Amino acid sequence: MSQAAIAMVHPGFDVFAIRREFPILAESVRGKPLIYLDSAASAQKPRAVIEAMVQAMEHQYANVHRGLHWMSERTTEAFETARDAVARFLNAPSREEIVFTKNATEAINLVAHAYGRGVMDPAKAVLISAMEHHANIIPWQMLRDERGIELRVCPITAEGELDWAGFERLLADGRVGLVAITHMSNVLGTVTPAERIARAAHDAGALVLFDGSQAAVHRRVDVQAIGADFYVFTGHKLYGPTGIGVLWARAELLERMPPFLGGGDMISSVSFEKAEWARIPHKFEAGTPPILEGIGLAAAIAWVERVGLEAIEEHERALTDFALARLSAIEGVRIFGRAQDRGGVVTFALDRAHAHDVATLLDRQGIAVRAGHHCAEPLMRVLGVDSTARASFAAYTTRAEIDALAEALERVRRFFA
Amino acid sequence: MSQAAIAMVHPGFDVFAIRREFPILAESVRGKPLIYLDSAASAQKPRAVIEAMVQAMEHQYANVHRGLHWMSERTTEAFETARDAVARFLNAPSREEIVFTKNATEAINLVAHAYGRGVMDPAKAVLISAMEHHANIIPWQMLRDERGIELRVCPITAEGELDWAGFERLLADGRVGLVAITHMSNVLGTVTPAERIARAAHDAGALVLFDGSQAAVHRRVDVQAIGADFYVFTGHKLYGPTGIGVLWARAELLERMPPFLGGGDMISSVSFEKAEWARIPHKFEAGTPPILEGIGLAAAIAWVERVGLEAIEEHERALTDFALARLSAIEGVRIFGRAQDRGGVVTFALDRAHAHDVATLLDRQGIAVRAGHHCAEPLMRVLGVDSTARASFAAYTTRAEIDALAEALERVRRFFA
Amino acid sequence: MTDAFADLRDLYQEVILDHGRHPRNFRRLGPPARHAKGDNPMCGDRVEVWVRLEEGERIAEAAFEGRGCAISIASASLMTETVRGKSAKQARALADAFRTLVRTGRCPMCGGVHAEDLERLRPLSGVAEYPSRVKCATLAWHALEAALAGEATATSA
Amino acid sequence: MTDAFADLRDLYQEVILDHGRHPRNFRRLGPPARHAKGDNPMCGDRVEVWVRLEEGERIAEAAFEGRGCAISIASASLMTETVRGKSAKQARALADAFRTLVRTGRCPMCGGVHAEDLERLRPLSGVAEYPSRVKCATLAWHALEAALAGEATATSA
Ligand SMILES: Cc1ncc(COP(=O)(O)O)c(C=O)c1O
Ligand SMILES: Cc1ncc(COP(=O)(O)O)c(C=O)c1O
Repeated sequence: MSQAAIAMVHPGFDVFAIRREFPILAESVRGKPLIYLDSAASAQKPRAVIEAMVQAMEHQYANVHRGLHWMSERTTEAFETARDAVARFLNAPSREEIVFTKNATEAINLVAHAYGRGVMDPAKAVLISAMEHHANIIPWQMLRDERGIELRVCPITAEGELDWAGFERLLADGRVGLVAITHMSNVLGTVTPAERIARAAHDAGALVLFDGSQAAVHRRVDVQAIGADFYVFTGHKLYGPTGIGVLWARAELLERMPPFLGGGDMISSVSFEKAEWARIPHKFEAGTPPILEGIGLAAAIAWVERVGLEAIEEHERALTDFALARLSAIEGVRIFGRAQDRGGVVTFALDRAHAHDVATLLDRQGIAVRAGHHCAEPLMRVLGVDSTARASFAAYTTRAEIDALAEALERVRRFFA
Repeated sequence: MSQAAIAMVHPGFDVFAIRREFPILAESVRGKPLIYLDSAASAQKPRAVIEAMVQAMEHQYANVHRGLHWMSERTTEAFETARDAVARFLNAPSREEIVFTKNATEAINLVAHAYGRGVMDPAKAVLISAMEHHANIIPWQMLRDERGIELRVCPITAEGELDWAGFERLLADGRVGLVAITHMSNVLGTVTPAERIARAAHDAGALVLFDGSQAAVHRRVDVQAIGADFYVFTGHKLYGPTGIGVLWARAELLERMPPFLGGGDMISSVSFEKAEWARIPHKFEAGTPPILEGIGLAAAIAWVERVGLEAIEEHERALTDFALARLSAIEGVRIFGRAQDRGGVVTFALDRAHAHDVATLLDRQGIAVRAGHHCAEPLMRVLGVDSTARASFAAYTTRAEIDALAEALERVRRFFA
Repeated sequence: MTDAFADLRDLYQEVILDHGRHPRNFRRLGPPARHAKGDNPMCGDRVEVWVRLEEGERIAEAAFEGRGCAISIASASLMTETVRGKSAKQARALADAFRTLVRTGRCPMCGGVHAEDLERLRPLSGVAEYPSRVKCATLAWHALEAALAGEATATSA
Repeated sequence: MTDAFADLRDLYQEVILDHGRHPRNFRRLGPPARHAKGDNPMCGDRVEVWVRLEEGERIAEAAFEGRGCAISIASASLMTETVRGKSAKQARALADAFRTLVRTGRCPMCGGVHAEDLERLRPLSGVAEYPSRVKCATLAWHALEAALAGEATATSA
């Protein structure tokens, strides 16, 4: 779809206007205008996010909760408003179900500890997929090694989709207690059929956790419509600051789970003998929370809502289609991930050139892509490669940038020919 | 000591110049100029910190580690420079010993998990003191309840100092494996004799962790001179952003400890069967680290070093002496904590007025103090109170502000008389 | 006291100071009075509330004991006065209206059936400016509702 | 190739491309050659290095096998050429100088005894701009040092 066509569908969506909201996009790298195609690793920040954080630090800041003074009351309000914003963003039934963590990784570890060690039957298995990010592998391996639970891995198809027959087979014995699966692969771009996964998991007596670190950035998520039990994402990929992640879980689960980290703010009363836990979500938020980061994340969500997640999704879909077509046309380019339903990341390899050399030579042309295993080493083995390059797109990415990528890649190919 | 006398000792120290570096100090609250006496809960941020974070978000930002492109290389450099800054700040023998966490609370939990559950002999006890913050109580209670280790509590004297005879008695049987103790009480202001504690602990065969959340803000810390094994502090109290804390530990301990959180960045290689941990400190830093927060913390440390920790310490000591004198002179004011060696917090109660009412009525006069149990509920029981008010000082606090506090408190007293 | 305290008194009106200092109905009631505890561990406020019901579930007497800040003591004291003679249902409606009052500072029901009672409670509406103190004002009411419901404890929201 | 690639070639000089494409001494050596593996799990680069020593601990022959990016393969290939004929001690000194070169881009020892060898290695100095790629260039050297020390594996720093 052309930019004009997108503009017709989402009349408000103007990628050039959006770009002007991101100061960093005016930067040059190696004498060339920055072409930032690494948003799946971390997105750039719009002025609205930067300003919200500056505004807090310059005009309204104190520690939150229990501060009886004006600055603390106002800061608490701003921070707790972020919780409302996230609850709306995920269509969570209640704001009490939103737990702030430091990143998506901590959110998954929290579940592995408080649910996996605290509540789950150790005779049950955890089922992940072959395309998980390390953040959704290692915590379960650690649980396995510590508690002896079984870890199952669902295979993927040649297109990079979940192998549905395999998935059902792995659920069939009713011994899976938790399905922990990505909602969108950070390597293949594959968007998994969340609703269908949740239904199958529940039918097999398992709960389901979605790693939405990528998905939540690229499309509207509705945890109730999906039927999820746990959903996690991370602020810095959603145009927000680092230092904040989100765990959403059904209240009933959070109530049953013991706390994870202990400290201030997560107790209701303490003696040296005994502590009583605070109500959810505070039970899971020990210590001073990411106050400035919450304020930044709320601004990021407001920004995304203003632009429109649907518009962003459509823009990225058009870019992805275009990128797939452009890159496939280059001799020796191999693309990984051809799922029907996919988001804005395109992972590729170039014959006769190592991904690291590709990334470095693109960098010399001002283009930022990622190369390596993308924190999905087991998937690399499944794909039979050591390392791949990845271009990923955001609301501010343009067709011209993808053209530039294709041209630069063509040069790299010829350089190595 | 008068402001002039301080100026003589530290000719560079000018509290009014310092105040101009903190935009928020120009704010008004309830029509009165803000008098912020809640820095022990969280300090305000100087322009240098705000600007460093803005600079990153506007000009130089990407995810760190493994990014082969310019923005990622430069951001990694900036973030890793923060590690150097912290290592220098604590006089740590090596930068690899600096682990970034989300706050001090996570840092202590990390030790309770990775050392307490992973390495420590469960037949050993953990020794804390009666004046710990919940952050240094709950993680050990959770360890006790999970692993059955014994938790011992060292009493304090009427002055609010560590009861040294009691401390030695509790160490005497050689069964303490870890002493975990505050380096400065956030309620009593007491600075504990860290070197002496470390020596006694080591002599008794125990390791020692210091909770430096308050101490590191008020005086120069040298982990080697102290002889510490673990030291933790938190960014937001050190004029830095929220969302970042620090664990320092001797390399040899970090090497022996299993990881705590699992995910990206903390492994060196992963298959579905097995993961190999990355080298320290990365083994303990799972997921996207607090990048912007690290950059902010580095700026905060640079700022503190520029002003001079010794100058800050002396300024705060003079303020504290002044505040103790001023507040003690008010009828019905009771002060908690009369340690010889103390930092800039003054906790008090007013006869016939509840601390919450005091705080609210001070707030109406533009003065921010904290009231409650200050996340040290067990200490409140030891002191025999439900709730106290606390004024705490920072580099930007003035004598005039303490005068204003005393006058406002006098009004509150008369109001309730 | 003089005008010199105007800035303090706009929140702590005379009636609050008075009830805070000299709480009414500050005593225990024996059986068969119903009884519940309210606990606000965050700030150490603690109240116990007793209600004695008579024919038709009407509150014949309410009393309390406890410790806490002026706001929580005054609120408990005023409560014991206002709920007297009310049915359990009316008391719960009043509790709802009161919570709205102290959370929002507004009193949509002040024109309704409980107009007079709410006017008596209105001096507490200033706490709406201090979200973290709202709990102090509502603690006794939570305990009252728990007692009416036959529960033993309430923890302030 | 033409000047059209000047911007790429300032980092990937002809010699790197050439050695990357056609690595020298790309083979195994049988016993008694010493042998070590080098692994850079971060990017999947992997080399194995063999050294055959003769009288006086002099390196008679060095060889490698492995896979990785052009930088790591070229670096390994150039290494096997430059260390030939050196004593173990000289090879270690060269390794140190080389690490300085690729970490800093500067070559303080280029005027010293190994001037000629370092000149041959200098095309790799451009990686100093890319701290995360420095490992690629140093991997084979770490393996070499491990082999000389009689260790089986080295992991690139
Ligand atoms: C002595 C002490 N320890 C630990 C903490 C916890 O710090 P944080 O909330 O940043 O984790 C604090 C501050 O709240 C403190 O004063
Ligand atoms: C799919 C997926 N899951 C989890 C993560 C981890 O996010 P974070 O590093 O912010 O914890 C990422 C990003 O790195 C990701 O892409």
